[in-house]
Amino acid sequence: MVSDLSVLLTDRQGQPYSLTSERIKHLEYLCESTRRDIVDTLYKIGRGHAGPSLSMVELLISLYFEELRFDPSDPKWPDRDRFILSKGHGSLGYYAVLAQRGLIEKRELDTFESLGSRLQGHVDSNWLPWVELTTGSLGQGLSYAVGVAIAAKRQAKDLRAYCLLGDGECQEGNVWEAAMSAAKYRLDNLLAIVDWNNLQGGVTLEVMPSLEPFALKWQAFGWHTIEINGHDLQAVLQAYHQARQTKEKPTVIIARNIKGKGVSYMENKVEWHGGTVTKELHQIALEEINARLSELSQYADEKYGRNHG
Amino acid sequence: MVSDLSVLLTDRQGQPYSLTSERIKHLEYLCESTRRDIVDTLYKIGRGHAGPSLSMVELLISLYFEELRFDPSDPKWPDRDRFILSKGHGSLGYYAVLAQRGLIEKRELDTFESLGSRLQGHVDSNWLPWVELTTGSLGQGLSYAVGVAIAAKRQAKDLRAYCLLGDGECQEGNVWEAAMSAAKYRLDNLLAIVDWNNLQGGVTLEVMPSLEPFALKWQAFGWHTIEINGHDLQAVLQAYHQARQTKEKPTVIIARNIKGKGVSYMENKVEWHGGTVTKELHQIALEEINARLSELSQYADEKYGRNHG
Amino acid sequence: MANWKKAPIREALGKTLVELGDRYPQVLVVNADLRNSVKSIYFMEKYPDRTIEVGIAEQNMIGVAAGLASLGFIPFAVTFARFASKRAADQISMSVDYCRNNVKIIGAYAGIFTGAQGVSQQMIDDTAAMRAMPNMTVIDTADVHEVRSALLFAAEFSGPVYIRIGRDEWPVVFDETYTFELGKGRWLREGSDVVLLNSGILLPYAVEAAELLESEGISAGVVNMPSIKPIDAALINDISRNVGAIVTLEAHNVQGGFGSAVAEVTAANYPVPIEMIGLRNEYSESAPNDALLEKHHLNPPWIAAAAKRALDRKNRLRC
Amino acid sequence: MANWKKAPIREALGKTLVELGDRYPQVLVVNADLRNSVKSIYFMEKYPDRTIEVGIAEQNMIGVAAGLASLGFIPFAVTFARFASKRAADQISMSVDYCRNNVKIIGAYAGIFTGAQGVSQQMIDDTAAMRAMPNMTVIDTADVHEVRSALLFAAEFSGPVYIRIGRDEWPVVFDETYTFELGKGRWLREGSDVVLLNSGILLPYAVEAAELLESEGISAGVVNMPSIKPIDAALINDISRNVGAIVTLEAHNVQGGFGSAVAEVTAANYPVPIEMIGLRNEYSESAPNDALLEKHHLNPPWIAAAAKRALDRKNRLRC
Ligand SMILES: Cc1ncc(C[n+]2csc(CCOP(=O)(O)OP(=O)(O)O)c2C)c(N)n1
Ligand SMILES: Cc1ncc(C[n+]2csc(CCOP(=O)(O)OP(=O)(O)O)c2C)c(N)n1
Ligand SMILES: [Mg+2]
Ligand SMILES: [Mg+2]
Repeated sequence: MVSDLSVLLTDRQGQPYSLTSERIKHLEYLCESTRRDIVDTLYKIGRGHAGPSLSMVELLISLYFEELRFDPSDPKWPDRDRFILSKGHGSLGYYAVLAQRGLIEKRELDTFESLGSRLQGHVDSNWLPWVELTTGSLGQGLSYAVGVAIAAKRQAKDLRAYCLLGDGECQEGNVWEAAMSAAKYRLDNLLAIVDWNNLQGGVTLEVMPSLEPFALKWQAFGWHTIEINGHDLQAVLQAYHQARQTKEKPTVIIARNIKGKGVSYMENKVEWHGGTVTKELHQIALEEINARLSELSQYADEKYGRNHG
Repeated sequence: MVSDLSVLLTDRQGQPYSLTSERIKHLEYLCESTRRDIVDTLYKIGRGHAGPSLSMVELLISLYFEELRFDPSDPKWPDRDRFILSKGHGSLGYYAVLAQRGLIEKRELDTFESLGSRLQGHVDSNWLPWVELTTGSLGQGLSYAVGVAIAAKRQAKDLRAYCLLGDGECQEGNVWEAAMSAAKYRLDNLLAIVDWNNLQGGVTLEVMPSLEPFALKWQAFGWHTIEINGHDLQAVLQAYHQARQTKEKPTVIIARNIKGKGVSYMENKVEWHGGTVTKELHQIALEEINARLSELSQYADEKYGRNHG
Repeated sequence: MANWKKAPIREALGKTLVELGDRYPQVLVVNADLRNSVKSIYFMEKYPDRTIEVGIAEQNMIGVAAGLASLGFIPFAVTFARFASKRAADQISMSVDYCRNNVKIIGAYAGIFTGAQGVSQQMIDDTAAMRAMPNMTVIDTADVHEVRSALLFAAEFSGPVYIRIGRDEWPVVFDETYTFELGKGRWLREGSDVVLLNSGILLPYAVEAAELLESEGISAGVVNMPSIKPIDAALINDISRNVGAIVTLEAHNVQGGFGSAVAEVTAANYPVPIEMIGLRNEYSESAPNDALLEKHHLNPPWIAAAAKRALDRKNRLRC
Repeated sequence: MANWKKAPIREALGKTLVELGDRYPQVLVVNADLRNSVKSIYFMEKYPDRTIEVGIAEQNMIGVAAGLASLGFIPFAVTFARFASKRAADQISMSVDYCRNNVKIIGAYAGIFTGAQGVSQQMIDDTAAMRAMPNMTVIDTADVHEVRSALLFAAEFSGPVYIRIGRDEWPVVFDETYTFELGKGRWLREGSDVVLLNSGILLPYAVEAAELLESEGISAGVVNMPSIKPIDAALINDISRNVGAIVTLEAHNVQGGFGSAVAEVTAANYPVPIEMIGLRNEYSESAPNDALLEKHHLNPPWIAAAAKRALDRKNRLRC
């Protein structure tokens, strides 16, 4: 049974739209399809950051299918929203989302990390035009996004800057420098999204400096904060919407996520920060994902979505 | 009339002592005497950071006369408390306090910034053994203090690390990296003191990124916070005491100060971040300071103080 | 000896930033709480809406500048050379140099003549770090006119640029007509025994050293080479072939900087003896400029002595 | 061609850190969330109480290490070379190098052979930045034995040290008896026409290139010189005088790095032709090592070709 969720949002054009459960289901389908591409590529190439990629799928699918304003035929359209993947090691997930959205071809995923490929190990603006900034050295993306947002204001452009960070990444002082200046410039056209999966590179979490109380940190640095379950697509879309309504302040969405989400043996396992899958493990992952895909198959059709530029 | 303030504290040796008003007055005398040396040196040399130096006089006099454990005859005594002046441009004030405490000779102040002088423009551990760390590149001192505090714990040494920072300095991301790791290591042997004078290098404060809500920032980073008027010696000493009592957490004292404190035309004037005094201005400063000194002259005697190693 | 007029270098920086503002509407200035020292305050007073102030946060300064550049602005990130080059080195490498973002990084208070404030406000190893980055243009400046001209160049040029700039009152060698040229050195004085090859603020002392040498019967040329990267390999080759002995001058460590860049060119083409004037793998200290010139052997007599050593070696090689 | 055994370099790093822990109670390891990649995880497992973890915060890593050193510990700050050198460059300059604090900075994943992860995990300009600092000892390493020996040296040596270390399975050139010596290069193979002067991970290719050259009748020596700063000027002078043609090799930009350090020495003493093998002022990319070796002309045939160019120039100079 499909029913109207009665959630009325406005899109980036300011048009009201209602978030139906079909639409959510369609997005869920896209997420699972993206996950399949991630694990397939990981298996084929034998390298990649699976955990960090799976963690942010819902955040990115929502961005690229519902939120961001861009021209699918022109990655450099001057008035596009800017999306900066500050956690550049999530490249595999990002490429899979671009492929899902039709901005690159799916078969290009097979070139990941090979000589001359546009799909560099960490997202790279020198190679792939959809990438705004080469990242991979953590902690730099938000400053760039602040620069974009200030520039947009000075040029009276209606574009927005979106920056996705890792939680561990927020240990970098550069992030807090950026946060402070964003508040100062009242950048309500800037949205930071933290893929909070409570894991970073290290083996055990107890030995890492704790980031909690995380929301309080951002508040103390002058930001509006929204905390959500980042795998709940409705919550994600509502948060994007709320961020757009928030004036005079930058907003951060703290998305409480699961590293490795969607592949049981990877979930919440720091071992799957990097690492590769055997044939057997790949099969297990595929079975899990395919099961969900077939459950969702009736929502596969584009007609349930929108914004298919 | 001098009366017991009935404030019972314990010193660094764990001995109880009572903070009498004579004692406070004596410290006040020392502060004013230090201020005189600062403005005299500024006038003689024609260079120096007067505002930043005058701002922190009470904080430093209290530290060097009442709080820090050190051996006046051996700057490198291994078990000494470590004091790191992270705002290294406060060098003039720091040197004047060392001179007041008898750790360097007063006439050495006249060598400030001249070839081969131990009194470098920014405090310099390569030249002057009382300096733990060369600073002047803002934002680095707290990390070093964190290292000291961790090392002391691992060596089961009872020494404490003290770090004095500027408020503007806290815009440096390095400070927040250090703050996060200090909380993680539960460094109750670490005290950060922020000379909050609400001014930094720039001309007007409105254009700077605001640091407020400042206490909230430190709390969100896991610190115990104490806010005081940093020119009130009793408050300063009580805060040092309270910090020593605080367990399992690092403490930060936010000392609400006045940049250029004690010289009327310098107070709260960003112009006096650097800059030099004319003969006339020097006279005005001296008159103001001397007036206070003569009011306090009955407390000049060492007998009112203690800890004169 | 030359009788130099003097002019304060940081004033030239401050005024030229305003001139850039007048000429190019896309030019912005990004400050990190050093407007008073580096004199970008003038720009802020005239163009408050084109000034970005990040506070004492140089990493953010560079990242913000990169973001601003991406929308077509031409941001000048202006601070002390230490903080401009070292405090945000990774940000410069990734977000500016690798990505070729159009950010101009102005390292004021480069070298050691920075108002007797000591090591933390001096910078003697920035050229080494900046010129090792593949896409960076690196320029050192000698006087107020070269400062102005290099800044004008940077605004016109598309791509990352790092400019070293001094601070104090300093001899004026050039005049208003001076024009910086990318990748070009220029003869100030011909000479056939040895050439003094200068980049940056020691230029007047190179000229004085050449005069000294002349008085001793040695023909010393003086070439000024503000463009460290790209470097004028053709001119260096000419000098190597036709003169055969070089003294390099820079207010920088002699390891890794301009002198080293020259040595790379000679080694790759016509190897000749080089003596390097600069900080001899040592830090400086707080002291007046004259005292530092003497302490670090940057004075004309020391330069002349180096020239004689280079010449000696050339002569020995030739027999 | 030599038939190399291979061994994984980062394993050598991880294991040697444990060995250091066993030998020296003062040795600590300071991590910045890369224990798994750089294999300092082994140290942590054995010595959790001697491990400091600062998280992803390299500036703090360096400052904390300096503070730890001040109480007599010997902290090894271990992370990728990019973050070890560039992310905390000002902290290294002020709190470590200038103050001569006894901090050992380990730049793993130096160069370009870092697991196909692209530019942000590679580092091609760290040598330039690090060797320009007056007090820093700078070492590059070629194989697992040199990694081990350099780390042992660093623990014994008093003062700041920076060590470049690779990552992958790599040819083993030395054996257990190998001992790093500060400021010393070493002949691996005599040669009279030209010398291949190597620092770092390209060593096996230097050896192979010398074999190639031999087969063409050219006598090419191979010298390994892990100590970039201080550098073995005496040996370079010998080579310059007695051989007269040099090829330098490094997994680093050819501007400002080891080759440049060699050029400084030759220019200051016996100028000879030098060809430099390394990144030719370019960034690398994500790709398997073999592909990168070829792309950047770091392969034996390219090295041999460079040797012939150097030899040619030497011969032309001599007529
Ligand atoms: C400046 C910097 N330091 C260290 C690294 C190495 N590194 C890559 S991913 C990672 C962990 C990131 O954790 P988090 O930000 O939580 O992202 P997640 O993988 O959980 O999505 C680290 C330390 C880096 N890329 N950049
Ligand atoms: C990393 C760094 N950036 C910039 C400077 C230049 N600078 C010296 S003092 C100062 C202002 C410091 O303000 P604050 O920390 O509030 O100290 P105060 O002078 O008020 O005591 C600045 C920006 C510096 N010394 N270090
Ligand atoms: Mg995470
Ligand atoms: Mg202040």
